[in-house]
Amino acid sequence: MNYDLGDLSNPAKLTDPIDVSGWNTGELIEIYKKMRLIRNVEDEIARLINSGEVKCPSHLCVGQEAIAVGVSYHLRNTDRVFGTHRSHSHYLALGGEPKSLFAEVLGRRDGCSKGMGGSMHLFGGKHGFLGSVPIVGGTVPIAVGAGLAAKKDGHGDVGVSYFGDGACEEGVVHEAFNLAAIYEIPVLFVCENNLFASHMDIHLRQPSDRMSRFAEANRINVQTVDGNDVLAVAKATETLLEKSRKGNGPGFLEVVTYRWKGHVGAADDVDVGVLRKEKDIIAWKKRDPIQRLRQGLVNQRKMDDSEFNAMDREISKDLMRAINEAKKSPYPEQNDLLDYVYA
Amino acid sequence: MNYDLGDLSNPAKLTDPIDVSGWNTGELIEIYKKMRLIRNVEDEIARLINSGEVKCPSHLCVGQEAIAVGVSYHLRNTDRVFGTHRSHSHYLALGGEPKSLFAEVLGRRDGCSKGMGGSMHLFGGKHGFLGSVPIVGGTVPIAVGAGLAAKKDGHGDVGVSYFGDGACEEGVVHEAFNLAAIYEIPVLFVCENNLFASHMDIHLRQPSDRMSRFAEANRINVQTVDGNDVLAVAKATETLLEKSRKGNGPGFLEVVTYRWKGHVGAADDVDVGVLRKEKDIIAWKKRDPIQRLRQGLVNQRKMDDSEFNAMDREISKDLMRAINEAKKSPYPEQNDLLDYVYA
Amino acid sequence: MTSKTISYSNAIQSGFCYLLDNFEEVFVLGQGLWSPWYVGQSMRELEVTYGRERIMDTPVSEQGSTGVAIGASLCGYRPIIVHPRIDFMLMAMDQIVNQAAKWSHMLGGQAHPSLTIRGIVNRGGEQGAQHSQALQSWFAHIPGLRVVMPSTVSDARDLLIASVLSDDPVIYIDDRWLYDNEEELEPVVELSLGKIGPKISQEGTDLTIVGIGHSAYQSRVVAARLRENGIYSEVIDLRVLNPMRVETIIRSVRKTGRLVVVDGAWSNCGVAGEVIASVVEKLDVQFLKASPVRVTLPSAPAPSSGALEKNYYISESRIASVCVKLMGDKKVTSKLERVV
Amino acid sequence: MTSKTISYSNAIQSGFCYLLDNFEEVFVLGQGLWSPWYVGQSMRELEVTYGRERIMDTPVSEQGSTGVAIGASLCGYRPIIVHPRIDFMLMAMDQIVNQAAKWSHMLGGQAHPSLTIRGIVNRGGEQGAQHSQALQSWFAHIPGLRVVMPSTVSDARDLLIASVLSDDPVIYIDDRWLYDNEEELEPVVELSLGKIGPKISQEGTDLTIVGIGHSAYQSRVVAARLRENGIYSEVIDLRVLNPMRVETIIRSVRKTGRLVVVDGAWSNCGVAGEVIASVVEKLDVQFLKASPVRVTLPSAPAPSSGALEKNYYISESRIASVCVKLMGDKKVTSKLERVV
Ligand SMILES: Cc1ncc(C[n+]2csc(CCOP(=O)(O)OP(=O)(O)O)c2C)c(N)n1
Ligand SMILES: Cc1ncc(C[n+]2csc(CCOP(=O)(O)OP(=O)(O)O)c2C)c(N)n1
Ligand SMILES: [Mg+2]
Ligand SMILES: [Mg+2]
Repeated sequence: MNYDLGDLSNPAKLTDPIDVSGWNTGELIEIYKKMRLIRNVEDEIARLINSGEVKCPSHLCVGQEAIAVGVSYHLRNTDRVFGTHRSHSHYLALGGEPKSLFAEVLGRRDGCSKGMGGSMHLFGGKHGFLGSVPIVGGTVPIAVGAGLAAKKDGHGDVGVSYFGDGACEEGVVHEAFNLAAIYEIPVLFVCENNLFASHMDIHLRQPSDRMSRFAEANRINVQTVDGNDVLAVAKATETLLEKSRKGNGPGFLEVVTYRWKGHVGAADDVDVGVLRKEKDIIAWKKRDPIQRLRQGLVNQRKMDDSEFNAMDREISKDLMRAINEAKKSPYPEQNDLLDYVYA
Repeated sequence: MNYDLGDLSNPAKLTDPIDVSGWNTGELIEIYKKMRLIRNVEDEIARLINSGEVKCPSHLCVGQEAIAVGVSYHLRNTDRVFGTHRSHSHYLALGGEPKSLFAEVLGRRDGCSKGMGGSMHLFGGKHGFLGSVPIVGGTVPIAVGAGLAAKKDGHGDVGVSYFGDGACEEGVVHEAFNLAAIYEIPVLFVCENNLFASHMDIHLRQPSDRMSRFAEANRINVQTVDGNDVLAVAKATETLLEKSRKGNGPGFLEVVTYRWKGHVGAADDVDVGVLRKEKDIIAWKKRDPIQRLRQGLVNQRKMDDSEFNAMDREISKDLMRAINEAKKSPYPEQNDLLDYVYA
Repeated sequence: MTSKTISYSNAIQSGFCYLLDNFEEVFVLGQGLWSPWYVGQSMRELEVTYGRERIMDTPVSEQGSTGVAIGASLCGYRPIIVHPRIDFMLMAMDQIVNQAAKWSHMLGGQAHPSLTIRGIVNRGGEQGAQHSQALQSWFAHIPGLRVVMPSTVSDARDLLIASVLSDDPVIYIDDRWLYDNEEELEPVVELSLGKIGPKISQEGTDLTIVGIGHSAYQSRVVAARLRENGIYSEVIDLRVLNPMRVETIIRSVRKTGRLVVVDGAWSNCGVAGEVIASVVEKLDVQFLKASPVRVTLPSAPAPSSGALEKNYYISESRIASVCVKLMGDKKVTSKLERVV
Repeated sequence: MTSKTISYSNAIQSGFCYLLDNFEEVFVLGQGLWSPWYVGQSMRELEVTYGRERIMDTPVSEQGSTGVAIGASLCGYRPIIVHPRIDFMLMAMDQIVNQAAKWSHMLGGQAHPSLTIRGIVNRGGEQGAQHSQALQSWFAHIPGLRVVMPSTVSDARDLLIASVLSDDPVIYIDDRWLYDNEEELEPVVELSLGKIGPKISQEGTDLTIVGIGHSAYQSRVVAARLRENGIYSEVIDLRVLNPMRVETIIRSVRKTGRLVVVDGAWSNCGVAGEVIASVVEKLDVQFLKASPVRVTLPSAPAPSSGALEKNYYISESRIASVCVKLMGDKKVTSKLERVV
């Protein structure tokens, strides 16, 4: 059992405010707002789960918002992004509409997948989000194929594959690494290492907690960073994408984080997870990616708390509107069932 | 494209006679005889293919004999060994009877698999050879499971999994590495890296020619040696097995070699393989594992050429007898088809 | 639960306990075994009672862990590998179909993968297309696999025990929609799987309804309703899908002349069609009073939205109306009654 | 080969050339493409003509490479992934069944995996259990996949083209036992796969023989022999297994009253049973002069030894004798002829 991640997986470390020097305040505020939006959407969905309105299995990403936001900062809508069972953040960070997400998890026809998918199957084609599915590891080779298409197109676009530490236990993911390497495919592997796969701690599943070792074995460029530091994520993404966009093959970004909620649903699920302890959740909340960026901005006097609070309220208000609209969306029609089977 | 194996994959290197110092002559002669036996069996099967008597697809291991012989030197019949599509050597090195192998490739009822398997599906339970199959990578997790059984039994036995460089491209093999590591299973992974998977050179398939990098990623003990030096193979095996037999988990032996024959059948298949050149075959024949051991013994004056020649003739004679007996074996009976489906 | 009854999921649990108590060579592996989640209430705290060496939670590696179970089974063990959803077994098909199903045959009867593969049908609740499949027909297609689907509480326990004690690879499929059903349970009698076949759950004379797993349960419910309306159906619980035995069904249809097969899975190349084909192949067509009918899923992946889900899955009223319609086809009935 | 005829394998090759010549978005990947081995004479030197960027040989990674093809297909390409044996596709089932088949549906018709998966049936020659399978029934079971099996030389080419031009995931299955068959070929006409169904290869009145891929070819051979003996069979080449259309077959059986289905695959939950079930479900039973019969493989994995192989696979004489027996059942015939 190797704790190869060191401080990155130690919640007592890396809790300081983010160093925002060198960044433009406007950009930072946009980044903050994206993370805040994602957090609030997840909180609303949690409420809708608790009220029984959302019935589909929903895997919330509370605590992990910095990753999708940091990565998406350097993406464009001609890139081809693929998600997982836990993809609300991936979808929203690219610009996916909250209303369409709410409608989708509510099983409505105006949902981003027309109500055919629910939380685990999201589509946002016009933002470059080409699909998420809950089969662990399932989208990883697909993202490589999308990267291959981008390479054939020759416009410098990339495939992006989000997946978790658990997915690294699926053989197909290793096949995908090798294929990306040997064909020099422009694809960014983003491994959201939250140290758990459902109830199982990483140390019960793998001999090391560091996922990048698999990329290294495949001679893929690696960056391993604090997944709760949105600027570090953005920077590492930029470094890796620079090479990929020039056609120099894949990059691998390992972002270490922790989910605040249970594996699925709205509860905390303390002790459902083997080794998931309340004290860890509390500790990890001190490494809150949103609060750390906000504090960084406040410390630098770029914004003060009241301005932030006003911004947060604005976001909340927009979301309430989105939810209300989503609830007015009709359910899918019966013929949808057969109409979507074939093109 | 990385040539990480260095001299190990360069046929101009490592052609010297084997250094036999420190070894008992009797043992060395047994080792020699095993390799010679395997070579001769393969040559006979090649003849039977050419004459049309053997019809099943047969993957010959000519040139790779040192690996199975070196590995088996430290195995016992309570270990649990699993092979591949290219397993004649694995079977014979453990003590499998040539007659049963001949009968099997001839499709006869006295075959080691009762004529139900042919060359690609061999069984030699009493020698610890629990099965070989041609699905690439298929036996690797199975060997891990056999190792798990050995661990549960608690007698210090191990599972052994032979597989090729091509198998490292199958995801399930990576799953097996992780499972062996996390459960600390006594299993020896023997990667026969002959630099080709059917027609494809390793450099067209993977970003590095060194397979041990995958074991290292899984924190498995590694030995990488010249697969045409039977004593080096035996020694590396011993080192790895020592740890496994004590319950310290898996070991990974990468043995670099080259096959003299084509992927399947009796021909050389020069240029069928992408990058398979006649000059490489000629060069690799200078690294003949049998000749190198023999020369080592001759140089040390442990045996002279005429003694070796006499020994070789004896082996040939025995094999002719085995073939003749095998040819007298009946074919399977029609009811065998249904009788073996269920226990 | 009254003092004497036990639920389907608890019956599975008691099957596990029986096996683990009485057979040292039994161990279990799969995802979710150290957590109450995946496997409902059917394996509660087994790891506490039997230890983590015998109840092994695994990494997310369906193919690899299935292979591990096969390997151990070749060395004298009787592992049970649990796949909490059949959908995930698609990752493990090589090990199940190319390996487990074939080793005995292709090695001349000298190797016996005596593992049990428990695949759970877990659907509904807006889980969507990749988390709702019932692939029994696939496994039934493969010689070398035995395939069982218990529909009753006692079969849930007893077929599990018979599966694990079989020397062949067995696919044991249970359905979470059955977990809360209750029944009284007799003491365990170890059965030989090779001797188990379809079972007549209820005798009748008007029509034969064959069900499989959950749909066998539904068929029983429907039969009770039909009986109240004067239609006496014979319900047959298929139980073992491979090797499939149809003599009981043929005898029944010879008597009733009408056949409805219900399977909560897709139609094309499915078990329901298989039952119909097997019956009409072997039964003189003159015994048929009407064309056999199957009740299966629409030819579409499972939708997520509850608005579509509720019509996607087979309801008991749909089965009932099919049966009534079949009975009502008086023209055919009267004409063929002369023949019989 | 005369100047005008072309072989089945060359017809496949010409299909590839047509696609690669006319559609930039077509590319091919799979194992063995840079070698003449795996794929017989059906893809000779394509990489020389079209370059290694469009004809990509792959590592031994069936699941991964299938996923790569899916991904590219979602981005405007029409990849063809070649699996030189269907047996190897067991490694890729998640990508085929959970992904390719379901993305359109579960994302509300917004994503279309427009890839073609070519799986080759390659058996005989003592290749044994893991190198001989024909799993068409599995794919036919899965909504969202289109499944085609060409039996004629022209279909070998035209269905390949139609498959690749379809916006849906298509499983295209060819059989090496057909590769040397020859035929004259018309110029290419691009067909819409959704409009293609079973084809009457030969008209007849006495019985209906349905075949699939190689067994459709065998059925034609048998029909010719039967005709010489005064039995006029109608041969139907199923061609498209999913979505399966049976109207043509039903019409035929209504006429002939007798049905034989031949499929070189296992029986349980297989295509042959499906055809029978579909027919009897929809056809008034009074039209049947005899019980339908299927001709399939024994319920066993493929043996290796030639001594067993020769009885394992379906021979034309076995089909013929089944047909003759069916015709000879005069008792049933005469009785039911009154009904019709
Ligand atoms: C093939 C497959 N196996 C198992 C599961 C059940 N499952 C859903 S999510 C999950 C854990 C995934 O962990 P990870 O990849 O680390 O993602 P995280 O949930 O931590 O974001 C598992 C095992 C699944 N959905 N698919
Ligand atoms: C799953 C699977 N895919 C493809 C094949 C075809 N095949 C047979 S052997 C082989 C190459 C294997 O290469 P390697 O593992 O290096 O073994 P070697 O032949 O070099 O001994 C391939 C691709 C197969 N048998 N099984
Ligand atoms: Mg995780
Ligand atoms: Mg090799």
